[in-house]
Amino acid sequence: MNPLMPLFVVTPLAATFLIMIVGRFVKDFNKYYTSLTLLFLVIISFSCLFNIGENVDVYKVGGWQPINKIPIGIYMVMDGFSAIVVCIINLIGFLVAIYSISYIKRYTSENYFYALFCLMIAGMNGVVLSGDLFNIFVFLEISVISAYSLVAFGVEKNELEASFKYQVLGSIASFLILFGIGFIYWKTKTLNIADIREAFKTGYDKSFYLFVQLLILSGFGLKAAIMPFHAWLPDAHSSAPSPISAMLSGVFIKAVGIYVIIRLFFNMFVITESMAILITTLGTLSMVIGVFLAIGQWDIKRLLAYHSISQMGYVMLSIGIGMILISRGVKQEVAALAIAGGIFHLINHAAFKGLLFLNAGAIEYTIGTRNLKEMGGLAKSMPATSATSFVASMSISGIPPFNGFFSKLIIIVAAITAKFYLLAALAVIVSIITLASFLKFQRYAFYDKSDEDKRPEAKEVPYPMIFSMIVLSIVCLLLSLLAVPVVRDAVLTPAINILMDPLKYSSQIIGL
Amino acid sequence: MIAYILCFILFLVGLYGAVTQRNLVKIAISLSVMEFSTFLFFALLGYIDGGVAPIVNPAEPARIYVDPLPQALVLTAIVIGLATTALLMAVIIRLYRKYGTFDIREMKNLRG
Amino acid sequence: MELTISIVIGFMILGAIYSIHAKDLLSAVITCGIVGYGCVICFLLLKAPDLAIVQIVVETINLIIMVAVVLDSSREESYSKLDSQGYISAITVFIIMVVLLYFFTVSTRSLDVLGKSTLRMAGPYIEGAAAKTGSANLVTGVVFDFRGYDTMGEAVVLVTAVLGVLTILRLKGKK
Amino acid sequence: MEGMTIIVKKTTQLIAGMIFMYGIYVIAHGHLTPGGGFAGGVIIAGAFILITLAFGSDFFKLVKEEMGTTMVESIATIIVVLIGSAGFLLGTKIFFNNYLPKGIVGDLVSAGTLPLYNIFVGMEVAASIFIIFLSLIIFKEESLK
Repeated sequence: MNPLMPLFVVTPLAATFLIMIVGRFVKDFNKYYTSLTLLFLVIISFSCLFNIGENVDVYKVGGWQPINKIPIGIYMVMDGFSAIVVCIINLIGFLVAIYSISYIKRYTSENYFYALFCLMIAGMNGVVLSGDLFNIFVFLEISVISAYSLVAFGVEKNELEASFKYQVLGSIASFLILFGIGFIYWKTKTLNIADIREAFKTGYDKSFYLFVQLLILSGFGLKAAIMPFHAWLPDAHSSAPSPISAMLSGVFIKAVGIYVIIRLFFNMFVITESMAILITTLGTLSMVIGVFLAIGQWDIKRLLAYHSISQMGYVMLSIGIGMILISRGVKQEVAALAIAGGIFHLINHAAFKGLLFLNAGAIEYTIGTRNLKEMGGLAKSMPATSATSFVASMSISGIPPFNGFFSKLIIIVAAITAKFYLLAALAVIVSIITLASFLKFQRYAFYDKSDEDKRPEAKEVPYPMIFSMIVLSIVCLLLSLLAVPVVRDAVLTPAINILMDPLKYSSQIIGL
Repeated sequence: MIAYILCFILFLVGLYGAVTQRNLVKIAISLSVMEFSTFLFFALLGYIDGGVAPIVNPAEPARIYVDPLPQALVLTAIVIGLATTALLMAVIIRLYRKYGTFDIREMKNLRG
Repeated sequence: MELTISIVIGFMILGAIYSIHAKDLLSAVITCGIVGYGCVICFLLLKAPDLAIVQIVVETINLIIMVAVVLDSSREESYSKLDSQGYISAITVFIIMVVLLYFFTVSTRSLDVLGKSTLRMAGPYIEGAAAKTGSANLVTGVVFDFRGYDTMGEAVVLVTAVLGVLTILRLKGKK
Repeated sequence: MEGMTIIVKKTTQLIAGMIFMYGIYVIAHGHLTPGGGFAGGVIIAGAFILITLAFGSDFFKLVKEEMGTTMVESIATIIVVLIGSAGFLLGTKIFFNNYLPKGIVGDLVSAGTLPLYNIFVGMEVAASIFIIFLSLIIFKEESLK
């Protein structure tokens, strides 16, 4: 039992209530305390990542031991995959908290902002570290409710409307998930993920299984904004304050959407081919349609939001290819490669999409508009923003020395070796269109000088914002190292092994 | 089995309302209908024929109790449902003050 | 037993349909109460008194909040006739519902019928649970002891919602 | 906000106290009879809401009440988290362990930490729901000005 595990949830919760109580009387307590808490979380999450290796760490909350090998309490579980996601959450969260110190000054009631931000972090950590279905639902609700309120933080027309749309679709998703949990309980009479796997092993009715998988996929797919369910994402992500957009796009849809889908479909359900093909199709659809919707946008944040849908499509596509190969029982090493590509791209996307939204926030902070047509020539007046956004744009479009290139390369190689030539070709084409779209962004925002004289003088943003952006761009460059075999074996391989071999996950949880 | 099917029909009625209605309050009502049907579904799961309510009398313990776990889950879910409804109503009253109407067709600043 | 519950649920469905199609918003909100209070009756029939108590008070508060929003606003719904696009979407949704319902009935054939459920995870919650947690009310024992972590999360959800309401109801967002 | 007629006020005077006592009873016996922190908390919030609706209250008093209730709520929730973490920090090193002596099943003081959870969750729920109600009313008053 790793005693650090509950701290991932309890520390941010304690921070919330301290901010609500002490922050009322002490000025500036909120921002520094939030940053400190998240720094602490970053340190312990990286120490967990380096120590975890191939182990599966189980924390039995309340100390309830299993009876007849059936778990009765709630288990918190940490393995290679969840350790990676926890690291992403807390690292991006820390940088965003630093960035918000200057950015949030223009809004009222900063206390509420920081309190909700800590709750969001606590909720996501709880979802990722949970080994119990209903517990996942509860923490999911904590994080999405704080996300609803943070989207509406500006309380103008657009924000409220986006928040309303997000709430309606999010609530429908929650009820679908809850119904799915009820179904699983009806069949298996248990809620522990590893134990459900054991119960499903003894045999199941095919139509029942398909129905439950559809319920769970559509529920979490709505939270992750996969293609037919994407309607809320561009509105919500573009209306939120920029640090929150970075958080939502960079981390949130992964932690509560993609992560849970991957975890449940690999470690709880037995993979079936029909479901694998469905996931691949949805991934391809999001990848292609997302980028075509993005290319016509002139609002930077909407453009970035549509690219999020497209990039998540890449992740779903490669995970789907891995699932197809596993369910057919052929070419297991290619399946491992595809899953590696998916997870690698998930990590990369957190870094560069977070950075891009922070850049967009910096531009909005300085010149007060998000319309690309009203910008131009910012490269001279905002050198740091311009340089970091160049790094991020090249990363997202997959240009060689940057991290995005390697993950896309792995995905395409995996698709070709698995003989899915069409999907590989589509991935390449989408990547080229992404490049075109980001060249447009770079040109209109930073280099084109057509109407520079019409707007007030732009100057560089305050230091905390520059600090966050520069650190994230360094992270973008460093993540390329994950393509080096030694580093990959240390970080990615444990995660892949856990997903490839579900027995490893369940035996270490139930056998203890 | 018919109770489960009716319960699912209630869920679908809520879903139908949430998708087709154009009034903010009506959408909120549809969401609460979905919520209640989910609670009912869980409560149905826990029922055992001849069982008594899960409260132990130390003097004379009963032989069969109904399953307390779904009841505990619903207890948690009810309060979560109250929280989401309250937040939704806050946004609705705010939108009403901005636009002067509950009709969603007149709020089209943002499109998917 | 099952028949009684089915009748109550049938009334709830009628209430829900009326509530969704009512012309006046206030009556729609009040009719929604049929569904909530019908739930209470079902909980009592299903031997869940804890749920019944919580549901009856929560439903009342829910109604108070909804009525507070609807009162002194334009209650008449400007419900113009459905245009052709509206009809098409409504029919599509209806067909999807029917397909889902058929799928539901097929896929649940292999599962336990009402009243014949077995226990796996919940077995230890009943056998000797009173001695383990010291609580005579088994539901309280489950809620606060076996699954106390969930309950903490749930208390935090309520706090989150309160913070959200306070955030959204600020008069001015930006300085 | 204006209050209601004298009949309502008199009736409320009679009833509110009883509702309040009943809420406390439900919370205190949460581990013995149906009910518990949530049910009792919502009942107590109902009593407060009834008083506010019947008697009315001027704007500044409402704002003051809201601030106080927020403090109560934060403190109650932090105590819930602390009770859960106390086992982790002090003795058993396990989060959410029931570390107090269990006593005899059926006694009012039994079941270890459960009555404490009931009490503080009850406080928290009552405060939360009252805040939601108050802030809705305050917003209505404010936006009509």
